[in-house]
Amino acid sequence: MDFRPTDQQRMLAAVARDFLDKRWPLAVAQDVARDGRGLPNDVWRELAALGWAGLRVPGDLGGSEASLLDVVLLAEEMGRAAFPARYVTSAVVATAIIAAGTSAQRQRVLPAMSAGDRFATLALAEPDGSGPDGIALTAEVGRTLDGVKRFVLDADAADHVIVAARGGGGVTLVLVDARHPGVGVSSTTTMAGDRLFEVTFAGVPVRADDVIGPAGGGRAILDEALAHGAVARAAEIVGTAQRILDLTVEHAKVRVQSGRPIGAFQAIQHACADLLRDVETARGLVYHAAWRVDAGRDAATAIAMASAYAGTRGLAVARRAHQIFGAMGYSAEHPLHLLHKRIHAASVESDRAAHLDTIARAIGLA
Amino acid sequence: MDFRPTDQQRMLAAVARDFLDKRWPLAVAQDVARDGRGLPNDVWRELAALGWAGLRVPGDLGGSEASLLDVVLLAEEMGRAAFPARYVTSAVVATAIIAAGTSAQRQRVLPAMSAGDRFATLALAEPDGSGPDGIALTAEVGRTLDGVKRFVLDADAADHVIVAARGGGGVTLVLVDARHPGVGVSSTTTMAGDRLFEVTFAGVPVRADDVIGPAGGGRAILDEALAHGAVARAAEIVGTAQRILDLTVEHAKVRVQSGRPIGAFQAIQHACADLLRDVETARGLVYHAAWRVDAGRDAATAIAMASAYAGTRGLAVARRAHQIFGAMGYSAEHPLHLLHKRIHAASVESDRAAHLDTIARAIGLA
Amino acid sequence: MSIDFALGAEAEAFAAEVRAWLAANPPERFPIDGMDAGYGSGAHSRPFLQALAAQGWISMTWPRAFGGAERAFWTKLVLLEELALAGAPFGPLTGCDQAADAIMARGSERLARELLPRIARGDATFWQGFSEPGAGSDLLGLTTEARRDGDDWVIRGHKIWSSHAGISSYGLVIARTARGASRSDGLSMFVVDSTSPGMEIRPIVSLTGGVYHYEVFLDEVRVPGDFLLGTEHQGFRELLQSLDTDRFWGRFYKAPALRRVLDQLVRHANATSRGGAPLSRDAYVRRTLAELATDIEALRLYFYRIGWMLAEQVPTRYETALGKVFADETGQRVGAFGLELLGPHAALAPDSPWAPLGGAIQHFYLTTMGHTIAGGTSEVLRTTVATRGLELPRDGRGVARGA
Amino acid sequence: MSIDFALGAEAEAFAAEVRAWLAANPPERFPIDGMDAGYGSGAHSRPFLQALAAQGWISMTWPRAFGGAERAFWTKLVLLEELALAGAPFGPLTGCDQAADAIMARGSERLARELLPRIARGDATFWQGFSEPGAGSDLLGLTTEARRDGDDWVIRGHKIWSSHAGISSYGLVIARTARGASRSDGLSMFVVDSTSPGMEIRPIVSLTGGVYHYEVFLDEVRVPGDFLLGTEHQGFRELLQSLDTDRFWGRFYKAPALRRVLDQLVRHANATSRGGAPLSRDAYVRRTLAELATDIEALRLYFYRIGWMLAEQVPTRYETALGKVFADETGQRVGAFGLELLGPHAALAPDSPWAPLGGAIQHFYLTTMGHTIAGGTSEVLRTTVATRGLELPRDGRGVARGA
Repeated sequence: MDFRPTDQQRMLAAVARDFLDKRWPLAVAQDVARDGRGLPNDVWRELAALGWAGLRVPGDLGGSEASLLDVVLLAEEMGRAAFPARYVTSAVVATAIIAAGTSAQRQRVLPAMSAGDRFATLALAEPDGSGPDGIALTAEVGRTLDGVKRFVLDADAADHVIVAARGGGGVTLVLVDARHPGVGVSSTTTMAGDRLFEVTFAGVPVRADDVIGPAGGGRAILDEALAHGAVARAAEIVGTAQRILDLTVEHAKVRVQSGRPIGAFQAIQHACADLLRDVETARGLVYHAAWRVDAGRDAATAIAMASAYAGTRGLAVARRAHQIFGAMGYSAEHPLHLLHKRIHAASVESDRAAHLDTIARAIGLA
Repeated sequence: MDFRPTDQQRMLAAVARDFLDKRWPLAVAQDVARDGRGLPNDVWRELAALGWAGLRVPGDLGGSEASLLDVVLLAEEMGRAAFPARYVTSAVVATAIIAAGTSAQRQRVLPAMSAGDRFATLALAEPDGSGPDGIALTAEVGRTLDGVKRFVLDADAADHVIVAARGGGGVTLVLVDARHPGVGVSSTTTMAGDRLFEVTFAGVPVRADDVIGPAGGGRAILDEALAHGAVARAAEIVGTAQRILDLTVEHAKVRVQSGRPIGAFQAIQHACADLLRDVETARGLVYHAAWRVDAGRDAATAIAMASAYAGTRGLAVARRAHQIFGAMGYSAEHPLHLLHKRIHAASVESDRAAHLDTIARAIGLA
Repeated sequence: MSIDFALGAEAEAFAAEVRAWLAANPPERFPIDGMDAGYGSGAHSRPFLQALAAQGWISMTWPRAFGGAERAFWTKLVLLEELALAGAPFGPLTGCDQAADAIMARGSERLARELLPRIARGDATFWQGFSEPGAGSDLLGLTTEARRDGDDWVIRGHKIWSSHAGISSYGLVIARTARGASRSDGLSMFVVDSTSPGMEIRPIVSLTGGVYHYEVFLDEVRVPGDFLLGTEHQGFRELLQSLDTDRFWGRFYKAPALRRVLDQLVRHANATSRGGAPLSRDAYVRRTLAELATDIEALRLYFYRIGWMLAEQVPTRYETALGKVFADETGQRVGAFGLELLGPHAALAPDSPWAPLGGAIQHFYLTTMGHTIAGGTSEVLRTTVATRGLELPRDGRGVARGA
Repeated sequence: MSIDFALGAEAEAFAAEVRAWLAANPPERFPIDGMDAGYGSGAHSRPFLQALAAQGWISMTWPRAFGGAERAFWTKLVLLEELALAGAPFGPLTGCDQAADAIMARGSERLARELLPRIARGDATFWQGFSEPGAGSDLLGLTTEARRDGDDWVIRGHKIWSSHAGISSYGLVIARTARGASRSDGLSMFVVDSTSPGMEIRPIVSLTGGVYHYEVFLDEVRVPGDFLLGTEHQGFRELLQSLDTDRFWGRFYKAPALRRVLDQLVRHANATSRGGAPLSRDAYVRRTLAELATDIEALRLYFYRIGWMLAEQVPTRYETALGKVFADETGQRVGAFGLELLGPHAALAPDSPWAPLGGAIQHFYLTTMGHTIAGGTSEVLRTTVATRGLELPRDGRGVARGA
């Protein structure tokens, strides 16, 4: 039993804090979310230069083969900085899927992704929002991909789109060149400033070379990648909630009303104590889930718990912080609303109902 | 729109408060609950002499044909005094069922019930706890009643047992003489001191004269009687919660810690404010449900709401009061636990899941 | 005299009249000139207000002496309820009511003569200049000052969180006019024309991306002497006197407005499948919506009771404070569950074409964050309930607050 | 050094050893001599304690100098976890640990010589004489006094809410021995033999109908001089120093104990039909139990972290306060949902033969009412978290509390 990160992990987190404080202060995060321009290329490249884009890439392909716990510590810092969702989508989820591909696929994509020259996104959700259990778009080797996906992150800037389709009697994962002329994108707006797109596929050929894993046998690859992504997103929530807590406590110490700092009032003190509880207990579940993955233990329940709990508690933290900040937190200028919306976006991405059912089965409910 | 009770209703409540303060102070309620001896006969007779046993009995049968709102105002006072459940079972539910019977049945039973010479109980629940939707004991006219019911209140002292059975292609209500040799009772213990029994029926004849309403057509009668009982029980909860609130506020004013009354601390003040909210809003739903019944309006949703809400909020009041009272509320000597358990008993009696489904249908959920 | 939840024949007939008018004049056809704060009041629409005025509905409860029709108290309540249920953009209405009530109760002859007819026509709307950057829940910490200059008053100060100030005609501005024995002495209320020289009204972009509140800088703003509203130096006391009534009207429509949101969620649950079955068949969804519907009904009945107290002039001590906390916290739960019910679509912005129910839930959810703060934080109001409703001892140190 | 949730081979082997022993010695076969407060500690059973002692498990982590085996910190944790999961009657154990720790840290040579071997054998058990009728959360308001008389101390006072005082061997009694500069000076801790002349120990019947707490009247109770535990006049400070450790052990087993209750509820849901379908298929039931299981897991991991801090001697400032609040409020939610799940059977008394799960849920539910009060109310502890964990300013007026 040990709760100390390694020196290397501490270094990773410290570098991340430093980098993000400089390159991604909350004011920048707010600007970017407001104007909808998305993550600048230079920031992505700098981040890759720090080794983060390749954190989960095998060593022989330009990555550092880091543990999921390393990712979690980094993702906490990203959450703290209200950093966009692309990191998890590309460097955790897409990377995990591609790493399950053939040697040629890995060679073709992962070194460039590690270097920050390219990034990949995931086309999973159907227009009605269905996830892995409701995949409708079909893909058969030798035929073409024709149809629509929604909720595809940063599709306009991505180099690769991993398409989760129905085919081969199961789920078929297709690695699509995002710049293929048969791929069209149209954006929509989101609360948290994430850039989500509808992607249409028209006559995009599905070659055997483009299929990751066995045709019809992609579900296990997809599920594992999504599970790792869920842990990383939960870690982001923890980091964001911690940032809210820090800002709230600072506010409670300096904001004076009726002659004393509001942090001296019992109602505020007790609310702040609950925020701390929520942040610390959520962090425990997230670290535990990552540790189980890294240790090769069965992690499905732990991941479901971490994801469901971080989402619920993270939102509770954000909502209660609004009450403590009062009117100023209602203003777009104040960072609270962005932090709140980022927690919301991360929690929405995970399917809470599915997680709770995983847990229900794990505790023995028939 | 008017929120003032009539002068007569105010009088009823005032007399009830006065009578119960004298004849049923909390110390007596605690004693009776502790030793399990149940409601003394003389108290029941005195209560009948005040006209309460016959409140819902037609005027020509010795009653006063009072409104359900009258019953609610009385039941609130009974709840405040932690008075046993028999009043609602006999004077509201059983009375309503028998009033739906033949003239001969009404004549035979209701005048004596109004006078307090007899009282009736209801054998509805099956051994597994099933209510109206899961009735298993069968009763056919001309045959005998053989089987078991549970959760029958005060069965050892009752004069009549109304048995809800399956028969005639539906629900058949049978008015059974509780002293018939084929009727056996055995008691169990309850948290709140209610005297619940298992009642066995062996060869008890079911004569046409004993069936209330059409054989197989008792469900509507039963449902309406139970609905009125649910309103009265919800009113009891409101009264009990109000008593808890009163005791809690009194305590918060006099208990001094760290140099000031605990009621001056924000945490206690805010908790007490929530208790007041819960009591007052629950009362509104209960009065509204009773008013709809009395006004002949469709009342099913209002009753479901009143019952579900009073139960939930009543329990919340009791639990939070424990926190404010601290250790002393943990002692059997303090009345809080009995008030808490009485709310619990009243809320358990109503089927919250069924109420919520009634509401779900009413708001248009498919 | 007996407990009776029926509104009565007159009010019910009036409700039918309002519904018929709304059917003939669909609210969505009116132009919107200010955002909806999600209070359920609908957005700010001057044309809609004028259409209501044309029906005579703004002044219908006023005394005849002031040009009103002396209709029963309950008609106003019915009007608000129907407007909220229809999602009508009646935002400015309660501000007009408040201003009109204050002018009729304690305004100068000139204020009554000049403003009441304009209010009745839907031509004059109002904002409140109460809060200041250093004076939130502790309103008495305000520093805006007004001094006499001849017959006029000259005001200097800085107000914040004034709803719709940029699109309304007049502000009700409270300012210090004297140093009194206590902080609550020496404050006075003024009606200030929004177009006065020296006024600068800056929009505050809210967390929804829209503008609802404004910051108002008053730099030597001149106000005619008879635009003092009420008694000189007694402005705070008079404000407190009308507080319960104002707070009642400020939240009365929350129950019908929430019922409208709930109905949207029910429609969504009926129409949406998850895992092959409609959401409406999920026991968790059914129970949660049923519980929320029950809370909304409890809220509706509670506000009816307060309404009855006001109509009967039974003094309210804590009831509107309790009602506001209950209303706003219930609204937050409705909004939060609404987002949960939208699933992946909850991440979309209100203006996303993919957003179910026109993005109404996202917008509503975000605005609920402000409801438990504006017009008295839930912390301040719970203390009010405890000390005034339950007579618990005052802390003597002020109360904790969000702000 | 790296984050690692594994207990390690030694601890895991020991866990298996304890499980095997429990299987061979089923807890339900041991006589019970005191009620279970529902803390998850099981009831008070001296024979069970002695059986644990016979395994060497009471003193296993003690230094060899005191007769211990110097086994790793984690073995004690594993022991408690397994006992709690098994529902074993290990009530007196943590009291013994606490007393032994205090005696080893600051007891006299005589206390160590006379008491430690008896503790290790399971022969000596302990109660706490801290609270008084006028001193609940504000412990410093205590009025019990001890004065020197020759080599002895003589104690006079009135203690209350002392768990198991009537069936334990010794009390740890705090009393005023001097008037100091501050209220926290001049208090001293004594080990008091329960059979001393002048002691009157009266049971308090609790809301469950059982007896867990006692009221203790000390009328000129004589205590040998070397039964002073720690430094004269420094008893309160020393108590505070061990507070975090004591609080940790006082709640560490809550997570496994709650997990045991949850498992019972799962079994009940699987075996019980409502409306023709098993309760376990109801989406509301499934979600609620899944959420509670998650909370319990979060709790377990949080206490592991505190355990690690204690083992590594990382200072704990607020963690045990936070953990206790979380533990006890989670327990209340488990209990409340448990009752809801029982439906009509929830009204039955724990001893009713019709009660599902042997009445365990009813009993547990009732006892949870006391958990957020005993050993520091949740109000006091939240203030501790805020002021010590987040360094929010102290109110300076004491804190609100249940008591």
